[in-house]
Amino acid sequence: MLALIRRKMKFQREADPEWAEQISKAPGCDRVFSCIQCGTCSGTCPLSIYMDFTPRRIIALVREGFRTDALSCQTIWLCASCYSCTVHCPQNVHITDVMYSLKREAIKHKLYPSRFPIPVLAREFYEIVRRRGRNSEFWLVLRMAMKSNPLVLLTMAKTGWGLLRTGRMSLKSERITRIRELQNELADPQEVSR
Amino acid sequence: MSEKAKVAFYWCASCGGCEEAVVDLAEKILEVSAAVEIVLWPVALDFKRKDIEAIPDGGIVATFLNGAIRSTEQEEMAHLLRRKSKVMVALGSCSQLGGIPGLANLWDRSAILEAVYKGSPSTVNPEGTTPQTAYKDNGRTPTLPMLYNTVRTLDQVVDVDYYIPGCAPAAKLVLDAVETLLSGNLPPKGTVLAPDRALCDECPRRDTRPDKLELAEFKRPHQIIADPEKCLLAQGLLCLGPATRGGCGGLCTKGNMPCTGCYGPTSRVRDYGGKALTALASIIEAKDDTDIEKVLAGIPDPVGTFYRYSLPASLLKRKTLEA
Amino acid sequence: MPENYEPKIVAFFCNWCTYLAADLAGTSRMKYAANTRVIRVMCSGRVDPQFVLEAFAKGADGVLIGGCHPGDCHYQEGNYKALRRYYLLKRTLREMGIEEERFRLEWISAAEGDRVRTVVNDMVQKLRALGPRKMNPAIEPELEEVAAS
Amino acid sequence: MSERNGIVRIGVYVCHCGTNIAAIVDCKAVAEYAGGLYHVTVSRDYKYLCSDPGQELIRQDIRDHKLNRIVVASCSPHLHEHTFRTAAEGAGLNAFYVHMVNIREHNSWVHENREAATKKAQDMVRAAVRRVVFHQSLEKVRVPVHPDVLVVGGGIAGIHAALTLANAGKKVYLVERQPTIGGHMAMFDKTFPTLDCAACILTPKMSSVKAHPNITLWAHSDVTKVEGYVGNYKVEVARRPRYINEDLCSGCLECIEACVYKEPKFIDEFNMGLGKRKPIYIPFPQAVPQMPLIDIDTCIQFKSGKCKKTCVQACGDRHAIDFSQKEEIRNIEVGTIIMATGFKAFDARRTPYYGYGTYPNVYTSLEVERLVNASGPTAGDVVLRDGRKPKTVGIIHCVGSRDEGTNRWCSRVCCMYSLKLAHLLKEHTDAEIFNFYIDIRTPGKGFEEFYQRLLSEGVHFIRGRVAEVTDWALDPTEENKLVLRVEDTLLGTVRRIPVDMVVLSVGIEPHEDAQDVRRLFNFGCGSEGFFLERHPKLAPVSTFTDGIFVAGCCQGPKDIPDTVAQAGAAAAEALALIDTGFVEQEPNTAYVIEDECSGCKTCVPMCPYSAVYFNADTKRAGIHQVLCKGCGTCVAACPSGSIKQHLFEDDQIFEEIEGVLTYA
Amino acid sequence: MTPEQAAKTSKGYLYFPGCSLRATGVAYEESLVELFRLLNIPLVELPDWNCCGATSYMCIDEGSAFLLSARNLSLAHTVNSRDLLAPCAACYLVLKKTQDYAAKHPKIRTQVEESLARGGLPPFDGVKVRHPLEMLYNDVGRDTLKSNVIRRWRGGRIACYYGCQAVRPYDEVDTAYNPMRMDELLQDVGAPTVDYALKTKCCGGSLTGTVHEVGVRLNYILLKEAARKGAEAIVTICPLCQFNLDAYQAEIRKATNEPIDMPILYFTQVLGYALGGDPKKLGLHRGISGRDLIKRWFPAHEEVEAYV
Repeated sequence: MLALIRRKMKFQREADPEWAEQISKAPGCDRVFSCIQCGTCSGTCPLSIYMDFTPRRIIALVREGFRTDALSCQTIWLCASCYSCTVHCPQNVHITDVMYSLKREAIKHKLYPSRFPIPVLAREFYEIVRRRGRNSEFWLVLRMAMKSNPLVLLTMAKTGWGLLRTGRMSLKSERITRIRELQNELADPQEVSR
Repeated sequence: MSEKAKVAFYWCASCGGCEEAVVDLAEKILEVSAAVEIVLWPVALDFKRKDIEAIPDGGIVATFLNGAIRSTEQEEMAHLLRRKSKVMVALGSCSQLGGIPGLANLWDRSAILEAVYKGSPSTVNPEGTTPQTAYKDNGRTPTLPMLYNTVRTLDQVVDVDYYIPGCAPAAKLVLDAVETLLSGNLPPKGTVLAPDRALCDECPRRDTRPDKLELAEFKRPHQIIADPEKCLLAQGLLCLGPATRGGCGGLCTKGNMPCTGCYGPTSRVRDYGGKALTALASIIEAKDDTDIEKVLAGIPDPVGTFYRYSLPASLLKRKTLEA
Repeated sequence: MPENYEPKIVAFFCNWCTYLAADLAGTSRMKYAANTRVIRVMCSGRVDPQFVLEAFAKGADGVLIGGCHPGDCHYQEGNYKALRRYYLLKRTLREMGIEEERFRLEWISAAEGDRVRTVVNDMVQKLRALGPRKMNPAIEPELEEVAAS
Repeated sequence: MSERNGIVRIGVYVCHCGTNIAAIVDCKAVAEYAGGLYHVTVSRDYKYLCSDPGQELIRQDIRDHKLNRIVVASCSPHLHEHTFRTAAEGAGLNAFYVHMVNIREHNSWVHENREAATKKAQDMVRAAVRRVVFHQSLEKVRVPVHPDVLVVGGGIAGIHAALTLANAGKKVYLVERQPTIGGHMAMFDKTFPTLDCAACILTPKMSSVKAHPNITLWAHSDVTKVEGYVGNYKVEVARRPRYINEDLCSGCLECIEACVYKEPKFIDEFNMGLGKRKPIYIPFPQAVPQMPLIDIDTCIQFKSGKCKKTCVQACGDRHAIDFSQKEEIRNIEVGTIIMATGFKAFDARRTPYYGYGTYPNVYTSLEVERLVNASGPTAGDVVLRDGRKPKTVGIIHCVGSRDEGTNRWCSRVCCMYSLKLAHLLKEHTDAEIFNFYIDIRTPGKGFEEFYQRLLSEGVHFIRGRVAEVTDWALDPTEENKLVLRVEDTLLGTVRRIPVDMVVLSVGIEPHEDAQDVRRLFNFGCGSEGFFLERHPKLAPVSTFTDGIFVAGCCQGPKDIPDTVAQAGAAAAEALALIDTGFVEQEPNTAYVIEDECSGCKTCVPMCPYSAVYFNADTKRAGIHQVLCKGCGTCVAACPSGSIKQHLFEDDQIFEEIEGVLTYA
Repeated sequence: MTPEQAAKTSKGYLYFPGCSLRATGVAYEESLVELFRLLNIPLVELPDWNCCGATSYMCIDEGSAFLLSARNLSLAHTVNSRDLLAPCAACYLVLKKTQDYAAKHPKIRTQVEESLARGGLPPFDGVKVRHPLEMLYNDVGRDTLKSNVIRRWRGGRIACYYGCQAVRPYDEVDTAYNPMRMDELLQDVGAPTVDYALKTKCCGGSLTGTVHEVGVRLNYILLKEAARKGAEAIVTICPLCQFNLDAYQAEIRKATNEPIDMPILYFTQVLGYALGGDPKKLGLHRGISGRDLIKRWFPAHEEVEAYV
């Protein structure tokens, strides 16, 4: 029976107010504490209906410092950063930016749901651009698929064909000329100084 | 002779104009010299410092000292004469307020020597010689007084009893002063021996100033030919009469030139420039920032305008420089 | 500059707008730097340039004048008079070697308690960056070497 | 210096204000420091100086130690200067030997570092000690108060204030911008929470305004100029032409019947454009004054000059209709003014995502008030713009409130009137009604009970701010509907709710011209544009301009009971002034030292009140003491320092400057 | 064209293609270049531009995200002070956001500038980031476009789809709530546009590639509502929007068996064609869905006739 019944209770010991403070310091996140929980963000979000926590609840979790829930949820990865919440929010909470800072945290601490393709995509993208200075949609999708779930390639084949036929899929991946400088710029200062 | 009251005239940093004021007494000078014994008057008579030192302290009834203090020698003489005199009178703008030489307080000694002995286009000085306070020349060491960084008024150096304002003071003021002093019934210490009302009170043009005068722009004397009757300020000229102590009878305004403020402030004012400034700024018409700035552009040199005669006596006394 | 340099600001606040704004900042418990010393005048138009000069002469690091917004003066136009004097005085001070940042005129209405906070903090921060006032040189310059023949 | 004013004996008093000051400022240290200052005879710190024992302490010291100057370091002079001056007077010391140092609002409440705060307090006290040395004994100036009162705005606030004053026997001028008094309340159907009909309680008051012998009612008029000061205001009122002679018109309204337009044809402002009117019209049946007016933009006579003028014929030998009527200027003198200019309903077009102006079936609450009103354009029959009767209605709260994008404040009344409208709409249409709220705020007598009543009536309450109103349909159930997308924050899921009618509960905001108006009257305004009260708690209806009071929504959003209460309070404040008969003015006037003045006239243009004049005989400037308001601009302008100002003498201020700067 | 408009356009523009316009969005680049040729406005590609970082970089580390786009701004700064055109909504937003945040947070600015310095690049302010829609609307102007139209519109009704990042959060391209500029431009060339409530709803961006079903569902709704409002085609201003709406229609048909087959065009294609551009040069052959309709609306060998 216990398999069906789950015990739900938030203990204050799980809360981490410092973390909430820290998030609110990230660029664009300064107003999380002004949220009045009106739900406009969720209402206007095209993806809230697929999220495990609505954006409003994410803000609530952040404010109360429930770090693990906020970082391990799918919500932040479903955010397509369309900024609808940000422009509609009556309290000027830049929800999109909050989502971004949560994504960064989740990646940093490897807290994102396993085999969830979006973070994988992000990191592959990061890698490709880091190496070539430009992105190649073809290789990106390929690598992402390989790392998350190769089966999707099958469903994608059709689309791929359509693109190929109309000359919209370029297999060659471009690279910028001053890539060395770029990598040097991207490297974090400490490393450089060393 | 000896029972005659001893009087001294001396000059420090000044142009000598004040001496002229004394000479301007014309035949009256004779009355004066009849009444007093002049013990020192460099511009006219040959006395030496030692003659003064010979006089017992307080032996001089009154010293009329013109010019500001900006060198060691001037400071020594000021102290010496103070010691010897019952009454010390600061004669003229320079000794009262610092005067034109006081504008040197916008720079310091080195900057001034640089400009005068090297910078100025008319100077030919290939060796770049500048005055030395002392110079060794086979055994002898002739010395020169040292120029100070800052020009001071007389009362910033020694205790002053009375002031006669003006650049130069009107002869009448000097005469009145001498007579008052000789008469014996002395006004309270620190009195400026001139009327305590602003110049407008004596200016024939006053009544032509509109009751509610507001200016759209300032003009400078070379820009217009001023109406000889009308209030100069009303014509847009920077006339400082409203802020300046009267006593000259409006010499400049009679000559169709605006007052530049040589008689300094009235007794109620601590900083002549501040008041001269407010007298003009308050009656500007413009309302928004850019317009105001535009009007004020008509005053190209505020310090030179408002502190022409009184920089050392002003609250700030001089321009601050990098420490 | 001394480690714990605290600029001292003499502030002339008009009775009807800026002084009240400062009161409001108080009642709303806004926190700001303790460097101002407020002198209440009925109107910014009462601020005689001599007051500002005196403040600087006596060693103030900055002078702040607070008045009602243009058009809002309790006495209709006093703040415009203040504005006109301000610009001329500012230029005069500059020529006397006193930096622009040290002399400031701000319009702060009775409702803008928060503005008092931001203005004061901003000015204090700017003055800290600027450091203490420049000094007057000693009257007697240090004597140079006696030149040799 | 001090010799000039005899032997100076100063008492310094530092107030703890409980912990308000003492928590940050070391009051003891300040008092001890002050004790060491020149001229200071007594120096104490005390818990509450404004308390009776506190004041008595000062009085006692004045007697025992022959103190002739008092420095009180406590709160803002705006709060307690009067208190301590009176205390000093109680001990026979002239009130103006007292000076206050603000170490609460300007110090303990805004600083955190105890050391810095204490230092600041010491500096300020030192400055005050040096200042009071130069204080002198002064007499307060008394000016008489004109008994007549001007009330600006004829809404419920203005009406109530006017009647209260008139009943007290005072002559009142009531000036209203609209052609009728009644304001917003006249547009309402019922009033919450009692649901008694607005007209039934308002219109009697309106007609008694008209009937009252002490009230001069000027509707369709504007205040165009205000001069003078408390007790003696000179006001100019412009009466816009109605083209009806009010002395001749009997209010029979036959002219309207007779108008060449047989049917009403033009936008009816009073009914929010939901109804129509003729060029000659009366805003609504119970309008006061009960008299038509002509709208020159639509009247043929005015447009072409070629009209049969059937209205004139109908008026017959009354000849009340006068096409040549011009604006009239009236000048009045009053002693006090009550501002009751009301509010502006938020313009729903500023929230485009709710589709007002795009979708015809989106209404504002004010429109719905007219729609459900028995005397409204549809006689109380709720039909949509497309002729349907709504089966489902969505009421969106907080439109133009609690929103950084529009207005930040809570408009206070929307929750309650939304409940009211929900009830009325249900009553009229039996539709299914959804309320969308962020928070339900029902703080008022009988309010929460009303909320309960609505809940029991089966009205839906969904906690969530609607994100958008659109007409796009996912499936047939949503076709031809307005769909509200909203998170039901209590369920934690997003919902799509199709409705026939959307009601936007628009908030309360200041009139567009609020700033111009208060400039005209010369008093303060909050940053959001509501008129600023002197003190949020202790002087809620006074302004910073003596003799001008505020009532109703022009001061901030409030409901009818609060408005009426405030109007009564404003009236009482005015009465208090009138019955005292005079006001005592701060003797901070400027004065000319005649024989120091050179007559340069710099001061003359400084004065906005023409108090400063040039005496052509003596050739000296002079200042009318009654006209002078004590701004001191002329003092700062006088180039020869010949103008001085009581309480703000140059010497006093110089001492203050040196005081705060010279470290001791 | 007003004098100031003329002055602006004659200078020409810097052009930041972004990665998509070199792949799935190639038709966007083609049509943009062609359109500018027809208007003879110089268009210079930003030399050695790099990826803007899109949404992904911001998920990993904001420092490098800002740096990445800052590099492009910095490059643009070195070229000259001409405005920088970013047709891709994502690029446009990221570039603007970088400027905005650098202005708002000095910390970010200094950090980025230091990094740039390591690559020998100057600071990156002073460059104005523009989107073609807003640039055509403001700098070229409706009248100029109208006067250059030489082909009559022979297509059906159109739904203008603005997507998200071009109009949000920086509402410079158009207002965030109800943008109309694309509608106005298309109406100017004779294309009737429908009132489309979803014109700024999100297409799901990369979701079609990651959480496929969700992404496709979003696009299904967009297509369906457009059809419901009587539109026969959707016109976009963003390569990703165009791709998402275009690429999955077959799949949607299969899943919903609704007869959806709609041309998804770039506004630059429609404008370009109206101004006499060659369909091939405008990349009109690259559409996946609604190909027949495209052929009918934009006949290749249609002899150019005066538009009356």
